[in-house]
Amino acid sequence: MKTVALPRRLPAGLNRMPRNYLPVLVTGALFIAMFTAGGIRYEGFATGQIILNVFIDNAFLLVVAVGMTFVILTGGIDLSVGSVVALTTMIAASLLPSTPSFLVILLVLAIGGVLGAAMGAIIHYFEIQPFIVTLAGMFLARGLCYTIGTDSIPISDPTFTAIAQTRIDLAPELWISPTVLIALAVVLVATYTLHYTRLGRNVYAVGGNEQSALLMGLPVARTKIAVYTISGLCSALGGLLLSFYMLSGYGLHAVGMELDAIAAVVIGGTLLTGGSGYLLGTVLGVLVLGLIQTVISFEGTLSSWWTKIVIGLLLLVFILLQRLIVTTGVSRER
Amino acid sequence: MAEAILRMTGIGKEFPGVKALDGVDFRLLPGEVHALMGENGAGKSTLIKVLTGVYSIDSGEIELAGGRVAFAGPLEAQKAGISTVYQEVNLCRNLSVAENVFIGREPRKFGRIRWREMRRRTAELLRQLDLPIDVSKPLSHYSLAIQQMVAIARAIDIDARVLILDEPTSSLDAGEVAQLFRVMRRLKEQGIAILFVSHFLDQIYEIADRMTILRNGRLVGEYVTAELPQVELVGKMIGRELAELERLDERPPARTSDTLVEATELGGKVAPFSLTIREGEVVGLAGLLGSGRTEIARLLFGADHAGTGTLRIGGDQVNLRTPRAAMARGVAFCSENRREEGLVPELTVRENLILALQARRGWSRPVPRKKQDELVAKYIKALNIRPDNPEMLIRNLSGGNQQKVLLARWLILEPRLLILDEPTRGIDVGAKAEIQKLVVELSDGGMAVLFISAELDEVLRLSHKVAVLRDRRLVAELPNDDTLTTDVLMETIASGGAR
Amino acid sequence: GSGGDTTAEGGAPATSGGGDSTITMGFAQVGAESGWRTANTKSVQESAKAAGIDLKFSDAQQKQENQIKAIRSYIQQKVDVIAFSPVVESGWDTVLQEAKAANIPVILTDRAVDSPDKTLYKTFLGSDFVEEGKKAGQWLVEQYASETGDVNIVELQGTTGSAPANDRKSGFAEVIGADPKFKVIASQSGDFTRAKGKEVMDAFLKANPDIDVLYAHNDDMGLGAIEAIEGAGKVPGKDIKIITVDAVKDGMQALADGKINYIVECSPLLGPQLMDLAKKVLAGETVPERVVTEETTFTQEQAKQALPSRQY
Amino acid sequence: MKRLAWPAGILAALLLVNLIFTDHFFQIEIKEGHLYGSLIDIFRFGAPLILVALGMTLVIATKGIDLSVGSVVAISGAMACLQISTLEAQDSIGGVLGAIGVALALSIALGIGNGFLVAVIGIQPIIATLILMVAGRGLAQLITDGQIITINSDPYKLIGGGYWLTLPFGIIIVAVVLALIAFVTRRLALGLLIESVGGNAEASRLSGIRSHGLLIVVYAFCALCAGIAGLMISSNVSSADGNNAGLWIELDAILAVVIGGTSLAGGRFSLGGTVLGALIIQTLTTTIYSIGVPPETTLLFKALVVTIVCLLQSPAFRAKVFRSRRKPAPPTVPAGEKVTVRT
Ligand SMILES: Nc1ncnc2c1ncn2[C@@H]1O[C@H](COP(=O)(O)OP(=O)(O)OP(=O)(O)O)[C@@H](O)[C@H]1O
Ligand SMILES: Nc1ncnc2c1ncn2[C@@H]1O[C@H](COP(=O)(O)OP(=O)(O)OP(=O)(O)O)[C@@H](O)[C@H]1O
Ligand SMILES: [Mg+2]
Ligand SMILES: [Mg+2]
Repeated sequence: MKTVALPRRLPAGLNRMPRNYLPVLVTGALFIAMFTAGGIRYEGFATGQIILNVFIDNAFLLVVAVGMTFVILTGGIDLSVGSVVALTTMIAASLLPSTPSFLVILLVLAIGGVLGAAMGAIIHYFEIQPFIVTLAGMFLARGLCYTIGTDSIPISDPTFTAIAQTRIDLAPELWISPTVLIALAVVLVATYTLHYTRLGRNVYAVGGNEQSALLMGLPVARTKIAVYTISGLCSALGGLLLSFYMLSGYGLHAVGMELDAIAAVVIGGTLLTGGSGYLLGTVLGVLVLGLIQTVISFEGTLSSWWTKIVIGLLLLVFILLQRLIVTTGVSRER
Repeated sequence: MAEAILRMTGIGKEFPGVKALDGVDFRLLPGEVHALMGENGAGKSTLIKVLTGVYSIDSGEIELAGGRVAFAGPLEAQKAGISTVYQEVNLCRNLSVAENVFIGREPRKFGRIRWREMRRRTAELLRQLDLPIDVSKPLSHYSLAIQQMVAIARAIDIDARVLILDEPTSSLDAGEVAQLFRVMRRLKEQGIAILFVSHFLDQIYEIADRMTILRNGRLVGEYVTAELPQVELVGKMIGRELAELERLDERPPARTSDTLVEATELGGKVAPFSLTIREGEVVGLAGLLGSGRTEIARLLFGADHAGTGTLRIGGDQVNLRTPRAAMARGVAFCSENRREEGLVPELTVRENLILALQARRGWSRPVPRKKQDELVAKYIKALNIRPDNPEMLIRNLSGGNQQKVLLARWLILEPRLLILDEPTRGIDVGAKAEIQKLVVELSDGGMAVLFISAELDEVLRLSHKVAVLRDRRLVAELPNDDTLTTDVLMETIASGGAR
Repeated sequence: GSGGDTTAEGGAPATSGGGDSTITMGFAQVGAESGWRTANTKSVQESAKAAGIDLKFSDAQQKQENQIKAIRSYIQQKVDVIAFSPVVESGWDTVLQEAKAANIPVILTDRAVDSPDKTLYKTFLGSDFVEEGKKAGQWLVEQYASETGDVNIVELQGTTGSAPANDRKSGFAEVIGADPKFKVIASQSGDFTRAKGKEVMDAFLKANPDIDVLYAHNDDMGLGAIEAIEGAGKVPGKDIKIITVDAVKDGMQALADGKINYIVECSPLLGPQLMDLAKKVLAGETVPERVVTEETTFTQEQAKQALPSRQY
Repeated sequence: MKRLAWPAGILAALLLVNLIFTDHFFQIEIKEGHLYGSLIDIFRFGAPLILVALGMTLVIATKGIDLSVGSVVAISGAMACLQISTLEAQDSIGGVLGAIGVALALSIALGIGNGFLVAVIGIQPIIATLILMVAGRGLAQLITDGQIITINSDPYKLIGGGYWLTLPFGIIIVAVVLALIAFVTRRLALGLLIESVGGNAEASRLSGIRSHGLLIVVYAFCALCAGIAGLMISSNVSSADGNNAGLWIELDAILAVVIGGTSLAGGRFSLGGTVLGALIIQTLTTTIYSIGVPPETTLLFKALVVTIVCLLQSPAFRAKVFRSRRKPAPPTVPAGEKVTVRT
């Protein structure tokens, strides 16, 4: 005789954990699997430094993706991030020779925040689709870059150079850059914000159903403007990290980074429709993208086009597996 | 009489093409339960939304506790002490139950949300409403009725002077309603003013002290409940007498026609059950919240996959993988959850109405426009859908009228088995009688109907037999003979079929 | 190793890829944004094979950050020598210092970096974009030496902000700026592509009735513009004189056909020279700080002769 | 059609700007036996964008998005040119038709792949199509071997660069495709089904709509449009450029769709609006070239125009900014009664 498993009332924590975190767990597991596979295939791959390098090389993307996560959780999207990153490097590089570095840092962060807030306000008050508003923001920021200059400007400010070239040794043969610490701090603060503050919960509510959130008396306007401001701030901070990484400002920096950030967020299991997802997923998403790149450069024999094809294929395999495991996992749980 | 806490005077509100409110006066006294009455589309919800700042008013003024107010939105209204449950369940289904109750006013310490405290308090609150569910699960996990209870829990927990409940009981069963009323009485004693909307007249007479009646966006009058007999109330609401209800009250004779649907040990999210439905037979499903009625319906329609058992429709064994497959077998299903599973909000009334018909014909054989217009006109008239403009976006219709459109969507298919899950939810007395009459006519014409309703009266009135569910298990199948009364049904539900 | 006879000696790095004696070179290419770049990649790959060098190749898809990542991963993989074509001049110090710390010599190709610390790389092999712009300008000045009226020039720039676009523009402007009769009446970005070149030229033709000269930052845009000019009922090479840069095969063909008047060569065939330099560097030999690729210019006559032997 | 009034007005305004700043902008003459002029150029160069945007409209109406169109443009052009370049006689019509067939078949196959990932596997559209966006560029370059394939085929040239009855042939293709889509979606019932799936997928499923099949068809159709656009773009310059053909066209297409009044949230779509949107974008581009906006400020200019366009189109903006002028006077307000308006 067949029986039906009735949903029993498990202790709250136990019951809640697996279903909600499943996509994130699966993503994490697949990441580890990919790393292991790389280690078997390539000599010198399975070292801790490889993972650390992924962090070092993607610290700026991580920060930008954190901001993007906030936006996507409300059901919006921010296409301007890449350009704002570029604008930040450009402003920093052009001001640094004559301005103290801490002022420059404050200034670019302010610019990023204000740009974000402005876009958020337009999106909310004039009810224009985020895609378009932030696309205009993308044109604007990129355009401002070129107005400042079309050449790449080197940064030789001592503070910036010092941050750029400091190595923090964790163990012999294992090191990270200060930017990684900054990025991780951002992740921690953002996670706390999302899960332990009203703003964070409002973000999920607005993403779940904006109309309902409004009727429930939540500050929808403030929340929406806040997430775009956060995204702008994160982009500016990401831009600073990129200036540390590159020690230059350039209008063509970070072209298409918005897509990388969106991809990272979505690979991490966050729904573009909003209301569902975790920052941990975003971190994993960034790591996955970074690891794919590492694999490609270890492979080392791919022509330019095969590089693209293989990136696409790896992404496809990853997403298919993720999707497959998550759906079967969920249906088994029911 | 005490000074009114809320006073609305000369309220006017016009939507493009519709005058939803026209010079309406309304006042609410502290410590009273005040019913707002009217047909579908009379303007009840609009009046509430205008009050809480969801819509701006075109004319008139609103005073709260003597001071003039014009809220810019629900947030402000809430801050001023008005707590509201809107008609459609307006909660965030992606958040947990606890969060839905507390979001925006979470218990905090140094700005940090105290999750444990929040869950504890939610569980406590829901226990008062006799709803011992896991509060950490996402709301989407629960049936619509439970969601409705959660919305109520949220509203009554907010510290408010005015509590507004727009059709909170539309999918609740008697037990839940009793719980709600208990809480409402307690709040009333504390001097809170309660505005209550419901199409269940019994409930109104049970709880309301006074009532205001609207018709077509105009004020009909303000009455003390005890002084206004039911018949008169109905007359004032719909502007004519209502005789149909009584006619239906005779018991339908049992059907002996051919078996149309035969489920054997069919199981999925419900325990395996066996059920037969004959042609022209109305089978009622009775049970409490979350007892699994909806899930049985979904299994028969192929909306969920059956894990076990067999299903025969019209003699053939079928394996329904999609709703489309069920439709091909002549099964139609009108869902209880009209917002998530019914409406396509951006489409017009006409398009929503012909959607299933068009889907069945496929993309390449459009329903001719003339045919569409005929069908739409016919059902707008038959179900008294208002406003009678087929080109209006369905999301701009009042809740009850939306429900009628969805019902019509399935009726035009002329299915062999029509599954109605809470079809009269949010529908006014007049239209409810129309729909009940329709069900009887259809079944007389040979259509089988699976009828789900939280209102046991209604189930009894229409069904040839009643299947009773408890805890997602079919526990009894009772012929609707003279011995079957709502009390017997209640008892069967409570005892789990040990009759 | 197979076929590799160059053993690391002298100033060679202490580490060696895989521990055998084959030279491993990490090459971080900009991308494959044009036929020119593909030819460049091919040249590097083929000559690496010919020289018995184990080439690790990565494609940065036009992004500097990707190139930095690739270089960092080469350091991690402990290659013997790193070569790369910088996307832009600035911003390489950090990663080059890491390479230096890991004792891996670096060779720049195609384009320099602007780091003040010249010890970060061994040598730079490549063309000079400013010089190319100047050559184009000089030819123009000579052609119109006897002209007294205004010479109306339109310019099709490369991708906004890209180094070749910036430099070819400024080199050209510098030379023609000496004589006020040369007027650049319109200048737009054609993104280095034929399609854009055609589109922009079409607009130019309508907005400016008398154009004497077209200067395109690469052959492809010039080829697109030729179609637009023909579509407007004018004769390219006659009614409008055309100067381009690169000298890819299609361009040379058009030059030989008389549709283009002058091409400044920018050779992508850096591979053999690069391998040579790599071996020398690893063998501890001193190499010049700057190796300029041998590049020429082509007139229509020269093109007819050179065409049969063009490789790319 | 009232809905199209705003995009149409904006297009008119843009054209007006040209009238003021550029001589001969509205001049159309016959040259070399065909129409010649800036307005014709807008159609000629706008044709691929219109096509891609039309396909994108349907995808967006289903609540999806297709980022891969640019890559499909490149692949299709590359495939066709590769086939033609191997022909003995590049002018043979049969050979060219064969090449076109192969290219379009490949495009459709890729679109079906997208649709499969979205509909059957259930991957979010943006990520499902991002895969092809990345890999597809590689594929295009693989086909061309990273080179630019130059061909010399008059029949092929006709598609994107030729004229028929003095009209640019591309426009005729667009007109045919537009008529086809309009017929299938508005005369037949496909449009309703698409709007329904985009408006409420679950309700549509429960109404018996085969949404999987529908989604696959829509993505395949979008890819087909992109494929045709790819043929046009490569034919226009008689060469295939795997890396640059159709670069960023997805953004322009999405922009066109949204300017045309179709919401990215799915549901209602407007084909006419999309065509207007694409024309606005192309006019903007042409304007930038003609009035001589320097390349460094091009993007600023674009940002400005896009912002103005979107603001003007937004009813909320109009209501808030022009409120004083257009405040509806409610007929029922007795004189002297105060009116509160929500701000
Ligand atoms: N946003 C809107 N746009 C246009 N018309 C609207 C809108 N909202 C409501 N209406 C119209 O206003 C009228 C009153 O609707 P309302 O929702 O207040 O009715 P109701 O009394 O609550 O009915 P029900 O009992 O069905 O809930 C209806 O005719 C409805 O069609
Ligand atoms: N008390 C409960 N505890 C846990 N889960 C519940 C409870 N009640 C309902 N559910 C869940 O709600 C879902 C909906 O049940 P279903 O809709 O079939 O019930 P129903 O009889 O139609 O009741 P309703 O009147 O609420 O619509 C089921 O998936 C079930 O898991
Ligand atoms: Mg209502
Ligand atoms: Mg139910």
